[in-house]
Amino acid sequence: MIEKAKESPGGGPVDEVDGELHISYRQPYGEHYGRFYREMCDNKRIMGVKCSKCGAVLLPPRPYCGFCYEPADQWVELADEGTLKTFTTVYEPCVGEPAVQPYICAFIMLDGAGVHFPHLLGEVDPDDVEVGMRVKAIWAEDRKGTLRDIKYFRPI
Amino acid sequence: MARAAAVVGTGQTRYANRRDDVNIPELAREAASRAIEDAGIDPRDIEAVVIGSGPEVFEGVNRPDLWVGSALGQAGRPVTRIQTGGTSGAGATIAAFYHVASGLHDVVLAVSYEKLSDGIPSYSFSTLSDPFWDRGFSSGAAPLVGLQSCQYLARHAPKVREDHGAMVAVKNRKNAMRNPYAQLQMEITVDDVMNSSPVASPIKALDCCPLSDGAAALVIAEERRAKKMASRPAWFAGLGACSESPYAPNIDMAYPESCVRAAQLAYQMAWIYDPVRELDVAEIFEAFSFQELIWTEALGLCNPGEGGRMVESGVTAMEGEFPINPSGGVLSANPIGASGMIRQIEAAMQVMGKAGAHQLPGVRKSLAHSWGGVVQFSTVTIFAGEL
Amino acid sequence: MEEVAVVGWAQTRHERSKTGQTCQKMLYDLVNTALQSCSMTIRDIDTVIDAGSDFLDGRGLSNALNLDAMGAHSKVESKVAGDGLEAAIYAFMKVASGMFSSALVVAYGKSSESSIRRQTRAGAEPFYARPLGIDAVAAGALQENAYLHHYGIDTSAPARVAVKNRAAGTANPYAQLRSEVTLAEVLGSPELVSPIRRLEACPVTDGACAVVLADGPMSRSLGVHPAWIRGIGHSQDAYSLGSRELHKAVSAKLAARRAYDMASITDPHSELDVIEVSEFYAYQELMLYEALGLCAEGDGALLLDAGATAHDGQTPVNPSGGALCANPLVATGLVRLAESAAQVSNRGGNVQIDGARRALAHSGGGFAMQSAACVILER
Amino acid sequence: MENASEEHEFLDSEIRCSYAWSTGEIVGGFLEALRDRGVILGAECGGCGSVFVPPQSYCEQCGGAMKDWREVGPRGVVLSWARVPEQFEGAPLEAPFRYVLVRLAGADTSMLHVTPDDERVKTGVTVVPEFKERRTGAITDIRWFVPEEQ
Repeated sequence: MIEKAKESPGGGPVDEVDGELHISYRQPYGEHYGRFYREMCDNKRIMGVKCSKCGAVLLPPRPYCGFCYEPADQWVELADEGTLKTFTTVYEPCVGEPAVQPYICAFIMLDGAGVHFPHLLGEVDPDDVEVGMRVKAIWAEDRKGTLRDIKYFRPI
Repeated sequence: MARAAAVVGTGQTRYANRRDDVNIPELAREAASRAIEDAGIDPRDIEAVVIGSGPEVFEGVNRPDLWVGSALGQAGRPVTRIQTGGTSGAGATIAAFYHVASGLHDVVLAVSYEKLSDGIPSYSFSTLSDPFWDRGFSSGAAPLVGLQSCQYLARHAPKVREDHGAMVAVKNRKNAMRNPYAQLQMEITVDDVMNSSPVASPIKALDCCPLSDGAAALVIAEERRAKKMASRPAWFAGLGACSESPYAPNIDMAYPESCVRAAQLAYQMAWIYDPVRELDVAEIFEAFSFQELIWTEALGLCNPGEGGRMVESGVTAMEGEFPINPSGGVLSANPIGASGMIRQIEAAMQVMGKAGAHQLPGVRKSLAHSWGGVVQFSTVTIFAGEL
Repeated sequence: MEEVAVVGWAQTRHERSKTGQTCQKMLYDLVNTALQSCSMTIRDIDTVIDAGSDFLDGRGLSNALNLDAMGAHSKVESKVAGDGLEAAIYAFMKVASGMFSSALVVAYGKSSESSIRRQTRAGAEPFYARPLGIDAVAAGALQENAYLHHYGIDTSAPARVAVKNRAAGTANPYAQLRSEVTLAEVLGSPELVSPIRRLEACPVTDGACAVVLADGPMSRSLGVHPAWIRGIGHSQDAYSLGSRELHKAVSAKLAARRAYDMASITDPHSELDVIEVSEFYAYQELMLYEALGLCAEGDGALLLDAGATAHDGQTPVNPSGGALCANPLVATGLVRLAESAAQVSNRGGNVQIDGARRALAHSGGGFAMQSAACVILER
Repeated sequence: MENASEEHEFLDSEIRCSYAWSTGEIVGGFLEALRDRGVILGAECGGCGSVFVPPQSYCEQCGGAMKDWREVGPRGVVLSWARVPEQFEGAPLEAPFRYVLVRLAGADTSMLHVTPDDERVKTGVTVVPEFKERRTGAITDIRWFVPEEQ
């Protein structure tokens, strides 16, 4: 290591350089996300796709089966209620956090689906949440075509 | 068939919440220089370099390999970068192995690093999720692993309990006291963990890994050179890697297929039938304490639901029959893109007899594991002291 | 070392913007086409190596969301964060090791979704380069001036590369730009960063490429002409523009030399039948002629003007039209490999070079060709 | 679909993050000298003896470590240049301006910087730096290089 550059009074070392990175994106929904969110927004319906071969019902919907790579070309409507499979009560602030802390994130197996649906739980005390409980979607009045068109799921 | 290859030298940096004394390439260079020195070779003996580091958004530099590669004293050499999130470091080692196993190169350097403090990790994590799907829901590593841990506990209750996670934290933090590189070295109790502040249930503050700046590197050589360079090289005996669904809600996180499959592939290659008997030690990527239990099961080191018993009975303690994470694991330092390689280095050092104060006696075979992404990437590496 | 061949491939039709199509759909269709091209199914694939860029993807961990679209679910998969040709080199190593019989290589880039110049600016290190706003075009312009000045080459020489490649691109059904341009049009096109003019720069492109590799026994069993991989080379030059010999494509020269050594090629100009290079800017093709050993240093423009690299020349370069006709970033180098494989297996269609038996594919990366990879294929 | 809206064609998202990059001793020392003393420092490689300006702690060619500071310049020769005709976000100057690679007196490498859009800025011309009044410890503490008045 070499000798430090001569310091002058008042300066202090330049031990970091600050900066910001900003890149914007504009990405297409494509057919599947497009239809999924239109159904959420317009009809309060949660739609999955079904694999033509193994029969798995997939969320998010995509044009192929994530498991067996065959086309998934059949749309199926799923119930807006299901079984709570796992949850976590989050106390730390997160970027893009969905609610004030603590909030409850959950994976829900909607009736008729083959994979979990990620969302929030509401109207329930964290201490009363149990894996296996039945939950139902509470839809937002003002829907824009995002996952937030469902405010949260609450216990039935 | 593939040429034999072995780890002949390893290097790690000091891990710290912020390494403000070095910039990103210097951090990687620090580890690389130590690995080259440990291998006792001239830097010009290196024929190719593989770099592993996590998402570009962590440090805010696109194609960082082009910058970092320049610091390694390898001008003109091939440099390849692997980026698979938490498995980046382990993935870089595996790629370096194929450089040698293919016959294309004889001596290869693998370097991994992360300088998380240069950026804002919580923000960076949020960008891992699909903006069309769950970005903004469960953003962050702790909530993701909270969901994973809850799923696991719910499946195996009452055999596995919340305090089993705490026992892992106690064990690994204690092990770290013997590891000079560890960032967190602390003697804590199960009560300390259980009473620490909640983060994302069932995860509490002391169940979490720290955020780290750090780098790791290793040198891999083909058989003839390896035997010259090291008195006891760590031979690659088994390798497994597997990827699965892009979406966490599509994965059985309590028993992930990618981990099960990666382990099967590695055991097959290493001719291992009964891993817990045939292996002597494992270094597992437990970013959060409950994960050590989950991975122990998915790696086939015990039956599903037996993870709690493994730690409670002391089997996985430093003095136990099957020590896990004698280095202190990821709970003691987590420079993400390097952590998978650090597990490999620790496992290799055990086989080479170079683990210092946390060396276990008579290690013949060791296992290193890593996971990445939203639990859809897994790697397993098995080292052996003899070919 | 096991024998390894390129046996199947597919590329998308490259476009300015694949509006309305997600990466997932694009990749699913692409991989299926690549598999069909060699009569394989996804179950025949032992390992998947993909290439991607986080910043291009707009996601913290690029490719992760496309794993199942690429057929990587439950497979041994890894990602190379560089050009797809580097991913192909990694895939080659895996098959050459004898541990995998087949490998699928996938690379994609949808540049339309964000600002490419911001992307490349993010590749500048944060202390000395980024505060100055340098990007790939500006770095290229500095290199072009260094090159032209060092050898006393006329600034219209790169424009003649653009004329050649754009003419070639008219025959390539996958190319984004399929119209000829005249020398006057190129010279009259606006300056991006001078001396680089708009028509001397690659376009902004959405597209992808997939390639299937297989070992000897499998390659021979598929009923296709395998394109055997005979040489591999890969190199990275210093990062700082100011500590490089900027007038030379040093990394390409080293990469090519390694590939030639492995393929036992001593006179590339006579031994290679066709070359596909990743010339992001027209001047780079001239520098690459020299680095690849087709002519002496500084003689790139002479080689071009002699017609040696034209479609009917001794060593045609970029019969596909090259990156100047389509630049699906990340996939650009892998497209070169697919085009080369098509040439040596006589599946080049409209752009086929008669009797091509041996080809070289090149990829470049970083500012001013800091890194390079070369792969040599043989019938 | 009935009532299907025509929206949901594109999703706008972004990656936006701030950074505090550690400089390390050599980069930090260089920037500090720019800020505090208005001088440009190079570093001499202990391996090959090359003087790097601006310096890193490592030699990009031979891999050696730097062993000594060297004050270089302020005059330098332009090795290459490129003219930027149009403004862009994050540009260091109002366009048009020029990028230059300048080899400062006493240096073995050249330094990337900017100059005004001056016809005289060509390969081979001698330039000198102009420093900003208020300096913050950044490469842009040098406002630009300008052709040396004869």
